[in-house]
Amino acid sequence: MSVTTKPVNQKAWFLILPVFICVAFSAILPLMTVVNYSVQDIISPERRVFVGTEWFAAVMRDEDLHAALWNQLKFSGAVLLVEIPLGIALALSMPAAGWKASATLVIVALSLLIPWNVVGTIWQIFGRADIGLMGATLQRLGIEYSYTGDALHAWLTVLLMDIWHWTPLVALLAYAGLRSIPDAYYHAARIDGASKFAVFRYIQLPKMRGVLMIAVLLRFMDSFMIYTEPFVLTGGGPGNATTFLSQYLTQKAVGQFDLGPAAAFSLIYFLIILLFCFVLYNWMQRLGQTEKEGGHD
Amino acid sequence: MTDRRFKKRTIFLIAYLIFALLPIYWMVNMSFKTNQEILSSFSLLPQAFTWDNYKTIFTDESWYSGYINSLIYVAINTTISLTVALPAAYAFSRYSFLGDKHVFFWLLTNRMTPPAVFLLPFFQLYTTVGLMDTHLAVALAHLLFNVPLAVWILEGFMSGIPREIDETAYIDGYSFPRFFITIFLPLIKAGVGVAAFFCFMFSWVELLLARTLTSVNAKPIVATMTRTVSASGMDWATLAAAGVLTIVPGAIVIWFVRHYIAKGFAMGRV
Amino acid sequence: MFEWMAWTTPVAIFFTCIVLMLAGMTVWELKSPTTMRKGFLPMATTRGDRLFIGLLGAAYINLAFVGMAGWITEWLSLEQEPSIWISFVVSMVWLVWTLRKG
Amino acid sequence: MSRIDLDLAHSYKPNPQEDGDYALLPLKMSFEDGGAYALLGPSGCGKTTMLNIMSGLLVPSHGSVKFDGQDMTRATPQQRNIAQVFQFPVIYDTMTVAENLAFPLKNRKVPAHQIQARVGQIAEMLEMSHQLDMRAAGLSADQKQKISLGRGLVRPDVSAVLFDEPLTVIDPHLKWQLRRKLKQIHHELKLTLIYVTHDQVEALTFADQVVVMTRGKVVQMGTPEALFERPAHTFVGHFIGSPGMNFLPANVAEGALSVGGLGLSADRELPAGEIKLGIRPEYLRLVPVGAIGALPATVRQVQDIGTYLLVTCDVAGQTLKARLAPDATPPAVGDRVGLQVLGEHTCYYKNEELMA
Repeated sequence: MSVTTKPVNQKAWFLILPVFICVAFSAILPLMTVVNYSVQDIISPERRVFVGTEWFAAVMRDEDLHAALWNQLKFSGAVLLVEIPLGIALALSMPAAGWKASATLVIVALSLLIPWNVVGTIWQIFGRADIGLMGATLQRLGIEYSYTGDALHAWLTVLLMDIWHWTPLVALLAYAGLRSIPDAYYHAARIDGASKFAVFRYIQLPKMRGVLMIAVLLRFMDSFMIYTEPFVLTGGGPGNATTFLSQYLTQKAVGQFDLGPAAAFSLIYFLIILLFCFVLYNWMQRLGQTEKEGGHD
Repeated sequence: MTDRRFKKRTIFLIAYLIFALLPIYWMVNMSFKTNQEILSSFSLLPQAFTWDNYKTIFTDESWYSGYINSLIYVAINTTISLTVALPAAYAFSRYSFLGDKHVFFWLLTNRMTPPAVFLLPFFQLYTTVGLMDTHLAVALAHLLFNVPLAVWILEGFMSGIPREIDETAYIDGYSFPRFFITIFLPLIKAGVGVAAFFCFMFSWVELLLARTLTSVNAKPIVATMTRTVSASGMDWATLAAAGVLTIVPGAIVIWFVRHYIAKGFAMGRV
Repeated sequence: MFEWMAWTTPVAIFFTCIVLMLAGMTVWELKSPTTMRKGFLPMATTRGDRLFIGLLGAAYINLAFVGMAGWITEWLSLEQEPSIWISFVVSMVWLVWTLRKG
Repeated sequence: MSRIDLDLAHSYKPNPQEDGDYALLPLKMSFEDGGAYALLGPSGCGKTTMLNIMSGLLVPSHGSVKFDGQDMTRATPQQRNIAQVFQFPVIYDTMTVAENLAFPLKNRKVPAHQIQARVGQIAEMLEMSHQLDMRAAGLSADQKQKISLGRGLVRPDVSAVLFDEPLTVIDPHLKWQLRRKLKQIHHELKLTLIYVTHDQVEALTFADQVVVMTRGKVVQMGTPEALFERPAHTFVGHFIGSPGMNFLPANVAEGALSVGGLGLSADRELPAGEIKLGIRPEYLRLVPVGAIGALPATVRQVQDIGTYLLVTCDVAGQTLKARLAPDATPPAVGDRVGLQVLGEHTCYYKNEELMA
């Protein structure tokens, strides 16, 4: 949201109300329910026992959860480390105008529109050593590749799949940022004798800062809730190699129907997200503000 | 010097495009093969080209109804999302009011919260209100992340429209609804298109909630696909064909909004 | 109608408190609008921001306490795990402190 | 510092067929070393295209650009060693004011102490010394434009400094100051300055030589006086001066000049045919009706502009404007007056071109 001076009008709440009701229905009521679940042992809908913070204690001390969280952080870190630079590079090499730009844009954006389980399916097919192009090719090159058997391979395959799936998002954001730079900047840089690197460092990167922030935020958050793709591809295995937070939670909630612990876990998960959201949102706001002050162009 | 630089970039771009298309190509390739061929031989092009897999999907109700179900709830969701998001985005872009920043942040957190967190209560909630296994249930559940998204995108576009336009319209005696529909909406047409595109996209690709809230009547294609393991092993060929078909609507939509995608990403700060 | 939500008294009290706090903040805001200020937190905040940070921090304090309770028990060789009320009090102190000085 | 010779044409279309396809029609001209030039013309006349061709941002589709006789048509801006300032401020957001000013020097590997001295000097000239350590992104638009100007002037050894309407975003008061500053800098540094503008006052006060352009064509290059006294093209007459030159269709038959059926005696030899008379409002004199060589006219409007009186008259269906001294006794609206249109300042045009 911009920080300009807008007229104060409390009636604007009436315009917000529909959204508020919709989202509250889907967010606040369920959240209250989760809190209720998290303090009870629900044996059946009729038999519930209040257990206090027992589930929280159990979840906080759950070794599997620690593993899943650690796995998650490693994965999210790797995702950012690869996808952000790759996305920028891709945006820089995309044509600026003409049919080539349109065609590139469509091909690049395609993977974003594929249902997430189909993404999993595609890679499941693509990576299999017996029938998949990538799997079979690696096999012929003499690499004993198997994403179902080898923990590291599985992890790397999930990462590769995520790169394939989501780098376009970063690229499109960066591309949009690049297109918003007026030609005069490039002209001035040429006149000033700036090298290609200097153009990138002093013009393109600063101008992309805003969209890149969003890219980092979105990629971090979305990778933090990744579920469907690894679920389809590896099912979290082998062992727990590709079990991330959402996976673990869903296993507990749907698979084992442990309502209490799952609810406690949900809340902890929610708190983590809330913290990240808050920090990043404020960071973005501040960035927006400095850009505003710099204003006018 | 510029020529060589240009070449390096082009090579990188082409390499990436190949990387982007190869997995999809492989699935398309498999969708035209028979299961037997898939398992017995390995080839870059189908040896015995067949439309059978697609025929299966278009004739077997359990398959094609999946597509219809998905399209229905995606359509409902997109419509509701835009309807409620438009006035809200207008309020955020034009006025300041008590708690505006906090509400905006709260909306944002809902875009970021993993659906898994709300899985349990959703199941209970929709069972209680009797919406389980209906298209509406999935559409409503998807509002959780699509409404904030739509508000966010639309607010970006609306902020780009000078406030003087509103004021002029009011001075000219337009009522708010009339102004909004006849003057304001046409101005942010592109924004509405982009918002619709993203609502469509995120509702179309989501699996977890869609799968949990449906069983038979409203079962989406994405859920149908996860259950292709039959007694006779994986039905790879049909699975591939179904996958190809799920890509088609997305590809069509991208083609239509291709000029706005980049802009939408930047403006809406998706 | 709300049977499915499986209400329990402590949770009901908890949410009532939150609602009351929000209502109170709204009234307070209407009576005397807040201004941005810079306290010990690394950014300028309004009253609402501080309430949010305070609550979030309180939740983290309680969680950390619950998570480490077993370890604390062992370390101090206590008879039983320390009461959650300890961390609750700590978190409330934190909340008040953030609101006043944040 | 060098002499720039242009002999070129440019079209943004791959296969230009007619004049309209060209952004710049074939032209041939030179900019002398150390001169102050202005390119003047309405928007879309090709001024910026010409500037970009000179700076090397654009390669002309036909012809060549020579610096001191050396072909530079395809040379980069860096090889040409040229500086250019753009219409809207271009600053490097992440740098301070000082770093912004130093950037062109740094890219050319100038020693640090020289950079510092030069940046200090330029900042002094632009009155920005106290802002050197501020982040450039936080400044106002006109401050930013001053930085852009500074970056254009910071290199002492450039072939020329090109300005593309650099004062558009600057408020009128500061505009005046900066223009004087530029003039002063021109005298001090003896740089070749080429200044693009659509504002005649800016062009005429800044430049020694003004190039007037319209629709991709250079119609006249000359001193401000020449442009005023002897416009080579009716466009120049019309575009320069306020109000612009008056034009009156006339006819020459058998050596005799007539306007609207009235015979006049010209002081020059004129070819036969349809011609146009051009008279500056400053030189149009009001005389009593029936005076020798005067055209009868009706006064339509009298305006007091402050520094002068503007009288609008109808002559044979044409509207002519005359400037009178502020203390002159103006005629009343509806009066019949005589207008002395011929004199030494009167220009004669055939097919819009000056002939006598």
